[in-house]
Amino acid sequence: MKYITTVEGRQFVVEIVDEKHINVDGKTYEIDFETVSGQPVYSLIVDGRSHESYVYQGDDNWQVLLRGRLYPVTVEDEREKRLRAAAGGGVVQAGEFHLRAPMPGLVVAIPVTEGQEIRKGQVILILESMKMQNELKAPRDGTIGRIRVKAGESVEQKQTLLSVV
Amino acid sequence: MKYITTVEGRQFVVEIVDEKHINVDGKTYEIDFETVSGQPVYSLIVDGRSHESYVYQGDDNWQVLLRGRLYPVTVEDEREKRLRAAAGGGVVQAGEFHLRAPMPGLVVAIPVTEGQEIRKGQVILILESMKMQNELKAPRDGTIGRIRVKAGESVEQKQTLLSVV
Amino acid sequence: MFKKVLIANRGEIAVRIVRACRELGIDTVAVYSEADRQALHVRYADEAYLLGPAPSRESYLRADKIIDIARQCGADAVHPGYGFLAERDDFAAACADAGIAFIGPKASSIAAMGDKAEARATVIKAGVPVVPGTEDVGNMSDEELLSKASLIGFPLLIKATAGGGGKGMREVESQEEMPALLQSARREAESSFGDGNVYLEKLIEGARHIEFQIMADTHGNVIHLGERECSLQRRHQKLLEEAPSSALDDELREKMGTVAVKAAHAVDYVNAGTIEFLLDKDNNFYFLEMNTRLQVEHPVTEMVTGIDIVKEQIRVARGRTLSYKQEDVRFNGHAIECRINAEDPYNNFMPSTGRITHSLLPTGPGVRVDTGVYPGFEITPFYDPMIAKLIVWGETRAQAILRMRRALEEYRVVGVMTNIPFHQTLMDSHRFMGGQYDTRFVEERFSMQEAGENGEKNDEIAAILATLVAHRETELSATIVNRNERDTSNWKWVGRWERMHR
Amino acid sequence: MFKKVLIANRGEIAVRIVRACRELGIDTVAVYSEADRQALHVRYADEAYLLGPAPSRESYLRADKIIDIARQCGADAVHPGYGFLAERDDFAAACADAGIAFIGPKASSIAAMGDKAEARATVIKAGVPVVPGTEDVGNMSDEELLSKASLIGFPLLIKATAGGGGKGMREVESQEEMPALLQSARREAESSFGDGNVYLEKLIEGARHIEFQIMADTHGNVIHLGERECSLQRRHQKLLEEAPSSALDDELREKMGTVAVKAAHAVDYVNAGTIEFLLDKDNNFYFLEMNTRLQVEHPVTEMVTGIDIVKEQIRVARGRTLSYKQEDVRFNGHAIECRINAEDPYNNFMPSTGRITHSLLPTGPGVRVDTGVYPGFEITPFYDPMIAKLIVWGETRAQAILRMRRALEEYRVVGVMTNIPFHQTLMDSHRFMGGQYDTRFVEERFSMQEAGENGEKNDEIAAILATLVAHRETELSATIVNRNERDTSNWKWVGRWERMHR
Repeated sequence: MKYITTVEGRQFVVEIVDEKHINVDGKTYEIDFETVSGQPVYSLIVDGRSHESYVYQGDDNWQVLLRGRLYPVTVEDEREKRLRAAAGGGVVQAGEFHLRAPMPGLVVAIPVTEGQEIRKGQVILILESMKMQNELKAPRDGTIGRIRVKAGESVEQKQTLLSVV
Repeated sequence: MKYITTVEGRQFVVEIVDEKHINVDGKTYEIDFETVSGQPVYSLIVDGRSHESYVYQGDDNWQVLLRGRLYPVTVEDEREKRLRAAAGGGVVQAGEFHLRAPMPGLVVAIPVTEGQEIRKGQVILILESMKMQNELKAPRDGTIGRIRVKAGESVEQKQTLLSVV
Repeated sequence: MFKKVLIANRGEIAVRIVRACRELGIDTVAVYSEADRQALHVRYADEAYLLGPAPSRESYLRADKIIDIARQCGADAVHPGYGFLAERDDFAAACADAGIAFIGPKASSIAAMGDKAEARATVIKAGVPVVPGTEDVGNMSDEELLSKASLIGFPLLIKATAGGGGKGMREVESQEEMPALLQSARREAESSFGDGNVYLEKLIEGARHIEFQIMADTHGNVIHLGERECSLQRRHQKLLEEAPSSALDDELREKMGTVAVKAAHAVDYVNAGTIEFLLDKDNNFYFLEMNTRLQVEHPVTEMVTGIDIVKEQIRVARGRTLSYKQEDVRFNGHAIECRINAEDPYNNFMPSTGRITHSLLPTGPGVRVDTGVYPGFEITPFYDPMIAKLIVWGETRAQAILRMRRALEEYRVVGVMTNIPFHQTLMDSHRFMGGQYDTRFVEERFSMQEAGENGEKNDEIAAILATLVAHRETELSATIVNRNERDTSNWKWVGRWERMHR
Repeated sequence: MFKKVLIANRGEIAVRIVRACRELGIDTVAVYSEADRQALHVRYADEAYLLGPAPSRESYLRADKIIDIARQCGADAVHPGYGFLAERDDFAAACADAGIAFIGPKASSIAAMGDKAEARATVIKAGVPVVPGTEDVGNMSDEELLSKASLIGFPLLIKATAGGGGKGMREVESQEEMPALLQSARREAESSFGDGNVYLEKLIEGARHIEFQIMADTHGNVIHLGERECSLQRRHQKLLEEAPSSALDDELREKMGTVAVKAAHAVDYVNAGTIEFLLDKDNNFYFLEMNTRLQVEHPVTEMVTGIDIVKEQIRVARGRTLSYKQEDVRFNGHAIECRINAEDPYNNFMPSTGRITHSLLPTGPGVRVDTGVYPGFEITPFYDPMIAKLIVWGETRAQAILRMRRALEEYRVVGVMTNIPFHQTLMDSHRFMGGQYDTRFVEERFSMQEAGENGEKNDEIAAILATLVAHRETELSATIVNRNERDTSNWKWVGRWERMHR
């Protein structure tokens, strides 16, 4: 199986040869790869180098935590790659964005109103959780669409708070 | 549900009234009973006293490890109790006894021969495990029956080594 | 000695206090909210009583219920820990009225130091230098504050009169932005302390946050256990503390220590307390506030002095004289504490909640972990995000840093995001290694990304790991299409597979 | 300093050495058997290489393979830990020949002290008192030994010439039982060290086992780091160690320390080593043997001196002079170490194997845990049963005992039986608290049952717990009759239910 794997812009062609071997950009390595304690914690020995990492799924990629550094990684097999290329590729900047609660909490204030023009980075909602007031910012320029919550309301994790069009 | 529970000779009549109440020898207690981390570790709050215990099954009873002390406990519901009473009760001393390996290891020596008369406590097999030589002793007087292993042989946990008739 | 102590707190500090009591042969009583039935302090205590629903107001802040429980279970003392009721003079008074010893200062001292404005006035009388600001006692209107602001000069700080831990604190650069900031400061103060009063203080730039640990008994003896360096903060939340501070020499230490003791005397203080100072570039120091309670970061002092502060608190609360004179206090080596928070250092330190599915604690020589969580425990949004304190000791600061690096690398927590990577990056930053930082360092001169550049990168290994995991998941999901064909071994796989997606 | 160190060991000591290297900025190389792929030392090391199948002879005792690996990966030093190859002079020599530093004494010192009989001869020349016994150098026939026995007198001890850790050791009460015991001693010695030679030693009754920690550099400096009290043993296996010993006063300590240093000089010793003495009721002491390696119980010395013995080992192996002079060594407080073994204290301490499904480590002030296991790790029958060392420090012995009690009570291990309850019972025994015990205490004057009687009993709570668990299981097993009707939530139950029956 062949994968095209991208780490912070750098692309690698990774082929899983068999249980004990992989090929990266044409170079073959002997590997020993195991899960630890049935957790998303992985022990990888590549040609004698021992690495341990916590690997979990992000929204649209893989997050690899290795020696105190986080690597966002996208992994695609050749088919997916072709499909995306056909689709014109690239992350879509346009379209409606839904602001979801990153954790359960209490809506303290909503300093914007529906239809208001906003700038990327502008504070659009203040959510209190773990006794801290957390300012949620706009991911891009746009206009505030529907606001689904009001100040004083408790919200669940991932609940949609408002949308930016 | 009513149980007859015996701890080192002491008998208790324990009735599970509901999720939050039990009755022991006619006295009712408020309880809060939970397992911890999905393990056989239990947190029990009885009328405000907080207890935590590791409870696991022995061969013919329950082993309760509480504050550094092990309590062997037998729990029977009324039906079982009646049945055992009918059967004449008491632990059966006679019958064939099968000596099983308490852990995997290497048979170092078997200082007895088939048909040999043995005394309770007499060493009947020496098993090496974790670099220690462990002397397995006869649980009662008797005669050595079939010996199923020989010195130098590696054995699995619970494997039958020999029998005493 | 006391027979039974009730611990009016939760989390790592409740566990810390249970341990001190155990080691003194004292029975312990835990109180807990519905969210904390399985919390470690409940599991470890001899007795445990439910307070109420998860929100603090309905549980850990219910002073009345707590005192009732203490009475009913026959506790002869209450330890408040930090936060919650620790600095509520009315609670301390209520305990006294109920004939229950409060393991902390007198209600009057808490009141005197609790109102930050009054505290300033009090220590000024005692000849302790303070940061210029509004001397008036609380209750000022926005108008009054706005007018005073120009006299004090910008930049300045808005601080909650009832405040602590940076809550209700705002930094003001100019007159224009002040009204808005007053609003949010009052709002946060109100929600945190039920008191929206604020006051102003000049902002000392390039300052370090240095605090002194005080111990005092009921016989008039007051000593200090040296300083703690607490300049590494984010949004006025301490992230890392050290003892000793690389900014102090013995002479300055003695000078500041003497002033700290003087400040404590000013409110005839008893039990453990902390005097916070700002230290500017020219070694001028200003009294900031006194925390009339046990401090989160007390362990770094314990590591360098060998003194068990919590046990000593209990002894003096019982009326014993201090076990140590000032000259008995010796400092040995260097200690560092990293606060491990359930938050995402890669996403603006957003709090992270969820169940801890796996955890591996760093151990070995010179490493101490104070924590209230364990695998299987759920991190809820109701309480503060600190899940553990990682403390190390070394013969020198350099050795302590190397040891902390080693410990952070060993620490594994799965199920919630933690700020461990932040601390790892910090340990690698040259300014931290050089001990050259002030209270602004983290926010203004530190970035995970830039700092990261120093460390070695390992894109290829990351690529291999992600690919192998992605590949394995594809295979696993393939094995579970047909549910009916499953057998036990499959279930295990599924269980694992599901956990991986939690 | 070294760039890369290969650790020729496993378990907690391999982890301990990885930590020391990390804190010195040295890369680490782990070697492992097929049973240890997931072991902590493999997970923590920078590099890891497979040695072979689980049995030690095919893995951790493969000196040839280990040296090849060291050569190929470019390690410039090897740390042997304890056990396995630590006291094999041929291995030390082979390292030297391969141009790899051996972090330990010279091969000649290992040889001189390794052959117990020769060691006796050597130190006698140096004027060090020894236990009366067979002076001849090894290789004695059963006949010779039997004849010598009567001259030495009974009771006496048969000891393996290549021995250590009580393996191949037998106690003889009379001439009659001696032949049989010679057999088993030689058999165990053969299987443990590949050398069946034994010698005889008079048995000193009511003796304490006191050992001194030695540190020596390549420049002729030799110091001692004080004593460790190791009298609490079972079948000649140490179970608990303390520093300092309640049997020594400063005068005796200095006297024995001086003799220990003399014994080390006798074989011009380098690096860390331990001189074992027997101390009788009248404070006469006799040289027993020298362990030419790092000792399992080295942490208690580290806790009371603040010296990191493993780091110091690495420094002196590099040719540095000792960081401390004898007068720099100060003793502070009291430390106790409990060896936590996977064995059943209620069933003749039978080793226990299996997968650790859950574990909760004691933490907090003054507590240190050195371990190589974690939840999910499998305890196999191939290696020794020690899974962790629990070490505590206290300002006094009494405080250390109270802290150890607290820590043992917190410690949870599920999946294998451990001897934690044994240690808890020991902590409650009056003779232990009084410090009045000798090497026979555990075997002859201690019983879990009797000792238990002191502690409070709690039959009723035990009855309630067992009943609730039994009741729950009946209900659970009922819920899983019909496999086809299962849904996800059921699987979780089943998983739990199955674990409960492991």
